[in-house]
Amino acid sequence: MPDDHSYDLQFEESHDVSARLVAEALVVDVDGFEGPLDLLLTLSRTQKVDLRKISILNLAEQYLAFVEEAKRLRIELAADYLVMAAWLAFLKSRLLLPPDPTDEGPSGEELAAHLAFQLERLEAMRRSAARLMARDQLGRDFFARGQTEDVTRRKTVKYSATILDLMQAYARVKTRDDFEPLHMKRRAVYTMEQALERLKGLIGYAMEWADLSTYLPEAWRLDPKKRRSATAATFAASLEMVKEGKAEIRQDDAFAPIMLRKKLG
Amino acid sequence: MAENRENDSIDSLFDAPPMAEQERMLEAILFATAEPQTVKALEDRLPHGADVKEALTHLQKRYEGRGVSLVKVGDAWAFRTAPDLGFLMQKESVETRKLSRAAIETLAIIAYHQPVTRAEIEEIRGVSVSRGTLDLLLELGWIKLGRRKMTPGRPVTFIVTQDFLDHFGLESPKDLPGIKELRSAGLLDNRPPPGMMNKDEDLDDEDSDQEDMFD
Amino acid sequence: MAENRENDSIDSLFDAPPMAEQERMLEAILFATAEPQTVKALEDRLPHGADVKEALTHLQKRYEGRGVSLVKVGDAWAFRTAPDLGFLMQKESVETRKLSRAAIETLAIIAYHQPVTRAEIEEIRGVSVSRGTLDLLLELGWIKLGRRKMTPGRPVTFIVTQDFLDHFGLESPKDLPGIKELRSAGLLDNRPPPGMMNKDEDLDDEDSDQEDMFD
Repeated sequence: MPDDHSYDLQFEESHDVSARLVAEALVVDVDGFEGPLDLLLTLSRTQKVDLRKISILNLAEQYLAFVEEAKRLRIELAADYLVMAAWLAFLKSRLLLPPDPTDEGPSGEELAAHLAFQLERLEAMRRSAARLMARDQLGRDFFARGQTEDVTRRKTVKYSATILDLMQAYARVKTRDDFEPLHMKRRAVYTMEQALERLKGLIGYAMEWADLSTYLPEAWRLDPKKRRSATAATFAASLEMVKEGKAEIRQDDAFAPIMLRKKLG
Repeated sequence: MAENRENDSIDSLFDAPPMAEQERMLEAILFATAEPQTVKALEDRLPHGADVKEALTHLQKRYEGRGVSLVKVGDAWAFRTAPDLGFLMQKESVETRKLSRAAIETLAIIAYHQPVTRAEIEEIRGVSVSRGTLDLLLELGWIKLGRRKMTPGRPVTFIVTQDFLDHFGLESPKDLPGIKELRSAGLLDNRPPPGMMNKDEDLDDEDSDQEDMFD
Repeated sequence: MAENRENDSIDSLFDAPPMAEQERMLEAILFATAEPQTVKALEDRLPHGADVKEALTHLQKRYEGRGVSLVKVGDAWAFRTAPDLGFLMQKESVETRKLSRAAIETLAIIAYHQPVTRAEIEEIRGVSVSRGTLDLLLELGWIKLGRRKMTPGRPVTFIVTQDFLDHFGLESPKDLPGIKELRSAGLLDNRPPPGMMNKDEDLDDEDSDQEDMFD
């Protein structure tokens, strides 16, 4: 970690009476802080130096004194303040004791540098927030157009169809005649065999629940008589398919549409 | 003399801002206000001593021939889009849609069987043809009314138009391939499982919600 | 020669209108709306071949020092009244909700550090960020979700919006006050606590993301 923050490693026995006084004043108002980092930032101001030159050791001392003071005054501190106190006590010992070569963790200097960085960054963000809010603001210092004119939207729909679409459509219509004359001639009876045949062909595609009525052959949908026959046959056929384990059927309520789909899995 | 000068300087403390500044102020106010502003209202907003009428005249001149102009609306003033640019305030969009299955089938039947009545189309398709489908095709200019059939009720017939031929690149309706050709082209045998191609298309056949489809 | 002339006249049929006319058109469009319009949207509305960027530059120059000015907001443009005339617009000014200190700081952190995760905001402020604070900023339309971080758990990030830029009169996040100094001082670095170096592989993510945060 690049060490571009200097901090004081010398334990200053002469630590500020004024800092103590500040700490005591702070204790009374502990609720006014947004947490340990905020408190540390406030304490650091008592050092009256550039945050980059702050003595972290000194700051740790101040903080611990603050916590002591709070204890003495029997002020209940939130857990995170105590966690910070414990951590700063640890940091303090790291900074004061000669480094243990067998210790793998980060050095006291590294930890201190990071804390200094955090404080400087928080301070910078607070300053930036203030500068941001001090800017001219829309609706307060400058304004948008008051009488806007609505843009009217005109949508033109263009239909596309190719000669192939046309021919396929005609083929579809004609094929219906070719392949389904039997139904016409045998009048309004659609057999279960026919329905089963049809459903077997279709069910493979029926991944989603779909109304039973959508499985009726087109030619059998409109005429009520034909529709009734086809519905009955298709329903019977669908039960057959369910029995065979090829389809699933459900009806959410009495008289609700009967839904059918392929047996999944 | 000295006294005079003193008076001048005192006066100037209360002087209205220069005309150019008054113009700027009016410009900003008229831009930001939601309603046209009367001269009176503008005078109330501008510093004391401002000559609103004159400033408005200057401002109006400045916007002459621009994309917006300063206009008098009753006894109030407002910025408005220059009349010749009104077309910019319309957003046009073109959306291409595929004809519904019902529409393309109806169109195909008309093309192959013209002149054909609505009842005949229904007979061929095996389902009823909604008014909406025919209206759409009429609106597209692809079909038109032919002569009435000499059958009871003298029903109207439909035929395809020159536009239809142009759109599909046909010289005459006789150029449409016949059933045999369709079959040999494989178009008759590749019948998709009915109702499984596309759920929406399938629903079209009921024609009930035909209208909604084109909103 | 004759051929050339013919080509010329055909070309001119499709020519964009003269620059002055393009400028008028943009003026009309931008006057008609309160929302900043992207260059793309403006291009869509102007005749084919128009050079929107150039026309905008001309238009901006034309309004320099006027009561309204043409400002750039992200990749969009809008007319706004000159800030020095705000005092005339007391009637128009909208009472904005007073933001809490937590909300203001959170907003600033998102603006300066974007894209930034909730955990990173908390790390910077040293306290947890309440759901309500982020909700409020989202509701104001000043922040939105950015893409997820490529770190374990793929946490969502927050970035500021065009509305944010518009509100604070910023052309781009690069124009945030003091951002250059903060960056060169390393205060916008994502510096993990010592001993946690390996965990954060998104370190170099930070700066590269800054550029394209408004896509």
